[in-house]
Amino acid sequence: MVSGTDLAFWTLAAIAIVSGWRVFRTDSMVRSAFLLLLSFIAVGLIMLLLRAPYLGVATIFMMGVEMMVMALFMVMFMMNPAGLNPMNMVHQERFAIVAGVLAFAGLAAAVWLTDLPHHPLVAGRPVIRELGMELLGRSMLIFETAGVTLLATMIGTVVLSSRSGRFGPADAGSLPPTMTPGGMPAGRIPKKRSGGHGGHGGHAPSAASPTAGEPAHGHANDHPHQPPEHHA
Amino acid sequence: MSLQAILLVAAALIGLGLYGALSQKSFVMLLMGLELMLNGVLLIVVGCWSRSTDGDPKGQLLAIIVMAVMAVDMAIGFALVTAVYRKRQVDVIEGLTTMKH
Amino acid sequence: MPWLGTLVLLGGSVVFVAVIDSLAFALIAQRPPVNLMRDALLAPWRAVAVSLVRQQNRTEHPDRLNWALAPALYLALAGIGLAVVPLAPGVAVIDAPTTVVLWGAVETLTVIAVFLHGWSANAPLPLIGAYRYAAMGLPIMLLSMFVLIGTALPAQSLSVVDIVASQHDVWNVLRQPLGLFLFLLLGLSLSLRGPFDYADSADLAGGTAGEVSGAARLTWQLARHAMLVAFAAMASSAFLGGYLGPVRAGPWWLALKMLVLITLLVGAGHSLARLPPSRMLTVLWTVLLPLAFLDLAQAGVVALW
Amino acid sequence: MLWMLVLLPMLAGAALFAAGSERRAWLALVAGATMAAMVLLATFAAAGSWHGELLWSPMLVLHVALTPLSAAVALLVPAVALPVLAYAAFHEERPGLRRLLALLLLFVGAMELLVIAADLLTLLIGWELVGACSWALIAHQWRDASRPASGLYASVMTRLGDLGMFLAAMAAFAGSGSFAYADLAQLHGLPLALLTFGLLLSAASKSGQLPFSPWLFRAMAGPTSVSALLHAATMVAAGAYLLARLQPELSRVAWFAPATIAIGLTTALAGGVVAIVQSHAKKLLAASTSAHFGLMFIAVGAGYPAVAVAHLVAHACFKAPLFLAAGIAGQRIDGYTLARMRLGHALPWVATMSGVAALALAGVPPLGAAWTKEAIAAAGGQISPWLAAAVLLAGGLSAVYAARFQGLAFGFGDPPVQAEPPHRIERMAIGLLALVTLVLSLLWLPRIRAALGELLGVVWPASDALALAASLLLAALGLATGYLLVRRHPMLGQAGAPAAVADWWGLPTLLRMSVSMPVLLLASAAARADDALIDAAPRAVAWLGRRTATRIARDDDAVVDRGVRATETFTTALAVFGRRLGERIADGLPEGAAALVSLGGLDARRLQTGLSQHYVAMLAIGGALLTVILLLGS
Amino acid sequence: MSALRALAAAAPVAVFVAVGEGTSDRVDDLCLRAEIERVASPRHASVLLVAGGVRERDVASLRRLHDQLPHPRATLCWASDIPAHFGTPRTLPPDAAPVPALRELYRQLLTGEHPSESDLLPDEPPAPWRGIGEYGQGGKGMMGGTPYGRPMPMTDDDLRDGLALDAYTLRLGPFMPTLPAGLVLTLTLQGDVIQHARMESPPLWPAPPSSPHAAHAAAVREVEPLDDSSILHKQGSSAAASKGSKLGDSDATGSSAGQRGQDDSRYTPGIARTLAHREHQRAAQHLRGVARMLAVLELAPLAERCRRMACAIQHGDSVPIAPLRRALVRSGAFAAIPAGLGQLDPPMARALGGAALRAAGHAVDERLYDRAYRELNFRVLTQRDGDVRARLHQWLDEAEQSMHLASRAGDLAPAAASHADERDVGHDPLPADDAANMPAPNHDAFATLLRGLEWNEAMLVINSFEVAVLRRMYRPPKDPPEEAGATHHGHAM
Repeated sequence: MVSGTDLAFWTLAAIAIVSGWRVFRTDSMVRSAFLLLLSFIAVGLIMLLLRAPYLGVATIFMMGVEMMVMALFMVMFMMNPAGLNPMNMVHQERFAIVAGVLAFAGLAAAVWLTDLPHHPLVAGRPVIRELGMELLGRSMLIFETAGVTLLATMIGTVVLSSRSGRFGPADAGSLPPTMTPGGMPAGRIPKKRSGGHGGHGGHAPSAASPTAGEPAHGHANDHPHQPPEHHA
Repeated sequence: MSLQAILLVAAALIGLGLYGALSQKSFVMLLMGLELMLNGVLLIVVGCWSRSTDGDPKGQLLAIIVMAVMAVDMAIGFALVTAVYRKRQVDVIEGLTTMKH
Repeated sequence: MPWLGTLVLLGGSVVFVAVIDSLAFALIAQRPPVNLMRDALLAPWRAVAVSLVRQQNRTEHPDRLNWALAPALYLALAGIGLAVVPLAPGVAVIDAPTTVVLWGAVETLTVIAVFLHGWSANAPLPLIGAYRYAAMGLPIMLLSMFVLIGTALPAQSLSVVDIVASQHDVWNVLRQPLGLFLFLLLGLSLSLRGPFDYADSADLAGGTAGEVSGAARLTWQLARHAMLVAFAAMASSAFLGGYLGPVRAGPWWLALKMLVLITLLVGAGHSLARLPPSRMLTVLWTVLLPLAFLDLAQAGVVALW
Repeated sequence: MLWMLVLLPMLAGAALFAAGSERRAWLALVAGATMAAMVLLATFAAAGSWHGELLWSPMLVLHVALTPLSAAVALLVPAVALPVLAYAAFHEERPGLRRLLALLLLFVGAMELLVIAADLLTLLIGWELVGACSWALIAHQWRDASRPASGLYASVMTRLGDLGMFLAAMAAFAGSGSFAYADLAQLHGLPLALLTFGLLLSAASKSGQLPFSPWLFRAMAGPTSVSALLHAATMVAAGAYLLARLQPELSRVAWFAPATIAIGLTTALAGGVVAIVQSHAKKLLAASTSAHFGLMFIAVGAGYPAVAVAHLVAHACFKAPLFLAAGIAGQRIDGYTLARMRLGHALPWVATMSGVAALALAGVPPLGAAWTKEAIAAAGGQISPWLAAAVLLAGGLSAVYAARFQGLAFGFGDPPVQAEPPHRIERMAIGLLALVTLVLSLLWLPRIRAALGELLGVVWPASDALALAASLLLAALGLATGYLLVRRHPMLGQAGAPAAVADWWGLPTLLRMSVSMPVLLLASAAARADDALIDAAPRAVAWLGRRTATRIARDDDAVVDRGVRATETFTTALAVFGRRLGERIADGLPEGAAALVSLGGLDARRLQTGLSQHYVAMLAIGGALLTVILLLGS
Repeated sequence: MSALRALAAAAPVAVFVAVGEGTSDRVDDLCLRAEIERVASPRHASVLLVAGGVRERDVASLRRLHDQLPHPRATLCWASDIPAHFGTPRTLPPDAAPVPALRELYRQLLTGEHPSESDLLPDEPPAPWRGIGEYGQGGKGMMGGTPYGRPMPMTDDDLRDGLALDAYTLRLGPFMPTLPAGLVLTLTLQGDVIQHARMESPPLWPAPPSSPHAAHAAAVREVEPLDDSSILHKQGSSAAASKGSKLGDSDATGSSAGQRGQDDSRYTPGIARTLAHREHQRAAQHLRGVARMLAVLELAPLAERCRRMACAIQHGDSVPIAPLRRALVRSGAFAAIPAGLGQLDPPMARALGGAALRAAGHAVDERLYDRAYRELNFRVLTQRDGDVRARLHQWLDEAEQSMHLASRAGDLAPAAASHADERDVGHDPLPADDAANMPAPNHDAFATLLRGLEWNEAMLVINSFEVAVLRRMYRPPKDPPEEAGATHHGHAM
């Protein structure tokens, strides 16, 4: 007899999987971000069904913030964030499908073959109190280490993404990608970047590939000129 | 809602995540793929915790650790995307072709 | 029973918010007091009528699904926020053991709802409103969560029902005075009011709601008011003892406290200036968050003592 | 503690040999002190009747104990050894003196072990040690080739006897399960017989009885002090002492007494005659020793071991100085031919001492030796009067050769022979021994005899006047004939029939002819047979191998040459083939491999597209492969 | 008419005002009325009020603005001739009272008597969306430019962080309520940070030129009949206290005529350019500036109160400024404005002149050379650091000083209305585009001021200048701006 929770579980599972699939199929990046959030919310609710109230809501809570930041990053970096300008953002499609299916089949087989234990959590157990005692009791070290790791990550992200690096600005000599290899940087004349080139002065927008910005003999601070004979 | 069903759903999520990670061109979508896989892992952890260890708090701790991993993974992923973007102004995987000796 | 009670509370409060909103605007603007009260009382219904009459416009290539989802999500979140609040000892629509975290989730998803509302219109000014609110929403949400954790300490539980129950002899506002002030800032931000209204601000010509008209705009305004009601309920439960009261505890005490808080917030909303975003972010991260830590520490000490 | 009696001299000998300096006084002092200590120790042992045992293994336990008889002999050995060792330190030549004295001390220790042994195994150990010491001491001047030969001859003859001892020990163990003398009483029947036969055989060989007596003559090749100590006083006495010690047990065998008496009597008489005609001083004394031990055998056979021990003591006391004197004399005329000695004038002190000893040898009362001879006669009389008469006859014979020795060695020769007097210590040694011989004359006093008898726990045989008178008569008669011989036939025994008799009635040649010759012939025949038969096979094989080798060599040349030629043609063909195809292959392989590798390299490089999605794909594939492997592996 | 529509009809009319030449002040006063409600975005409006003459180059924007109103919508052209092919809006002569017309139009709109106006422009993008790439993407150059009419963001280095993200060029139209009426800007934004700003066309004068020697009484008259007495209606009681007259709360049209008549004697605009009148005008002008700043600071009620005071002052009432200043301080407006925002360096201040100059610490004021003022021992008020906050303080101080001067000046008529002084009062008699012959500042003050600011801060800076100062910042483009219709399809606002 299909019980209420089973029904809820299967609907949430369907939501999670479909939204997970749609994440990679939609054009609009913001939509894909929030579809992933929907998938996470579905998983969170499943966790609630599994009697892990704190984890479920915490997942939704955390994933909400994370997907918000994800959406912002999407808009920042993606060429076509709203998907209005349909473009193909997929490569090695078939291989990926095969890999995904194989992974699923493998895991499913593993799940199917092993006889999994079945003694579900008894309802009345004070799960959150135990978690609290565990986090700040016996596994305090693990919890604190995770905290410190997150601190390290924060510092790492700031260092990684900040412009001023120890060896000069991070974007020294960076040029917009060229449409054709060796072609002119797309859309704009690369003006002398503020933190960019040292003493060599603005380089003429010769039809030079970003890596061969300077004439052959000139020193280039981070764009060594490939010798011509280097054939691919 | 047997553990087998839960794990199957999680397997599907992981498969989808892998498909996403492998097929998408842009770095951020790659991160999304990884995030979906970790979502599957999180479901596995909580599923197994709920269905087999009848409430051992260490299971929940592991789930929290997985969530921490997701956070760290995303943070470092975005930092790297920004760093790459600063350097190469490219956010598509094809843009980076220097990762070879 | 809790369903019905919560719905009635929500409906009544939303109307009260609308009335107080226009009344406060008129008073602060020192309008000639001619039929001020009548206008204020009728203003909400008239605005509803005007919105319903007006056609729902369309911009070019909007994200239609999210555009419709945003106000609905905002209203739903307000509903959930209110449902978490207990009307009487143990009587609450959602009585899960982790309703404080659920309230945190509501705050987070509110930020997403407002962003979606701004993003979906596919117009520059709403987009700027969405960006600014996303930047503001996260730190303020952090701020409120620290303060809420402070209230959870004496209750030794993450359930709002327990938090209210723990305030039987002393209200949390006495345990951590700073907590209520910091939490109220969240109220302004959640309901897009006054000094924290970075989404629908006037300098962006209506911000995220600038490109919305008709029923969508109505639900958006309704959701804003509902969220203020939910926040007031949560604030009064967390800090002012919810349904607890001197003579006999009951939902009326909760309603009274909510109305006071609503009045306070609407008044502040109309009479406090808004800092430019970068300056406000600095204030948030470097002043208010440390204050929140201090408040949490103080709550911890009190709880331990 | 009784073991100290054995260990003290041995340790002293070892210490002397290892660290002793060459100075004679020092060697004499050490040896003397050791002997004095042993005498003291022996007296205490006798007084306290000490005993000791050594657990060699759970089965084999060495027992030592002292009975009154063995105490007496145990006391006698160091007593006699003291002067002889002192004499040796000053008389023998310097090279090898430390070795000589060390071996003598070792010998005294071994002799003590033999004497105090209370079971056959310890006895056997002492017996063997003594034999070894005698072989080493006889061959002391090993640079002169004949000495080692004599030593070997002596040791082989005594070893034959020793086999009997082994037989006895095995019989005893087989019979009673242990070697102890006390247990021998449990033997009866065949083991007892074997035991008796073994003991009798070994005693006879050790004491120089017939037919083993010629080894004593070969033993005279050793230095004088060795001859004095070993081959007169102690070692040779071992046989008689053994029979005396075990006489109660052995006498249970019927044929033991007559056999012993027979051996003893024949040796006594034959030895006496040999001594009379012997011209070599030391060989004369050796023959006399055999004779007197024959008398002791008669006493044991007659059932009076105490009398045998008493005569043993007396004999040791007068025979040792005679040997010492002979030594001095021999050193003076640089040879032992009696006829050339006549040193009466040159060595007056030695002559007198030797005279006293000779008188004792002759058995002239009131010397103790006479009493012991009389006691033997009395003992023999217990068996049969004829035996007593034979004993007395033997005593007479000894008188004869005693006089002949004294007369020739220390008579007054016409041309006075000049010789420097012996060293003071040598004179003292001979004097001490002569003094002891004189002290022994106390035996004639009945009270002393009774006390001694009661001390030893024995009953002396009643001696009747008639026997006493007969012996006196015979002794006087002997002395006279001896004097006459000296006077008339001083060269007696150096040529003709007496020479042959002098050499134990030709017994050595007999033995040589009957035993050694056949053995040698047998050995050479066996050797020849061996060469002829056994070696034939390997020689044949060797021959065969040589033949085949030569044929192979011949064929080999043909085959090898052809083979070489064939390989030569083959290699040229191969080279040609190699040049054509091989080159191609030889070069082709490496170049091909190189080409493959470079191709692989190129492919590998192509694999590195720099595009991270390809890398992610490879990661996925790797992960899948890993899981597959894990699955297959499980 | 259904109950719903009846209820909707009773609501104040949601009006979006397209402010034309010289009508900004009167529109502000108009919107103080309770019957109408000025909305921030055309989407929230039912009626489009076109007040005053619309410049030729703004007509295209007006058309786009018109199409943005949701149905049922109507347009009312007040004191302006109907722009080219603008459909058949209802018109109103300049002297007719707009409010009753607006209510009537709105009622008819709801009852269906007046049909909802249809779109003026075809509802499809200027060029088909289909790109030439195989996936329908991309025009010629994928990046930048305006492929098929849509402004495609181009990557450019961000000012603050150097991250080359999309720089989005935005054209803010003449009718943006936040900006002074008529000001058209082209902003290049990264997020909400302004990378580059350019003033396409200068803001319109907020009021008709009233300088005595240039425009004669006719011109002034042309403004006078405006029924601004109704504006008094909205004035708060405190403002009225000073005047003593109890504003009736009867219907606007009836009583306004009476009231106006009442204070005619004291304030006879145009006939005697009395010092009091000119000071009142100056104070009102400053208060309207303060009101616009408060609107940006999200203090809408205080802004409305400020506008009401300005309207009262302009009509001769002497309203105390101090309570307003106290309210501002209590609301944290001064604290909210970051110090050093929009700071003018001395050369730029001198070039711009006006209150901005004085806020920068230079005591330069024409009134010093006016004998009358000297008699009233007039002192020039200055601030120190010349930023937005200083200018706000300057406005308040000068308004208070003007009220003080006006109250003490009695009917003393200024001997010589010096030419320069009027200029800074804002009623610049010169024709709209005479800025060209002013000593143009040596470099583009507007761009340097706004470069790198966030949107909110930029709005504060723009609104911290009087219209005259903004007009001096305007530097006509060297090559004629390509006004061709559909190219710069920037946002209609």
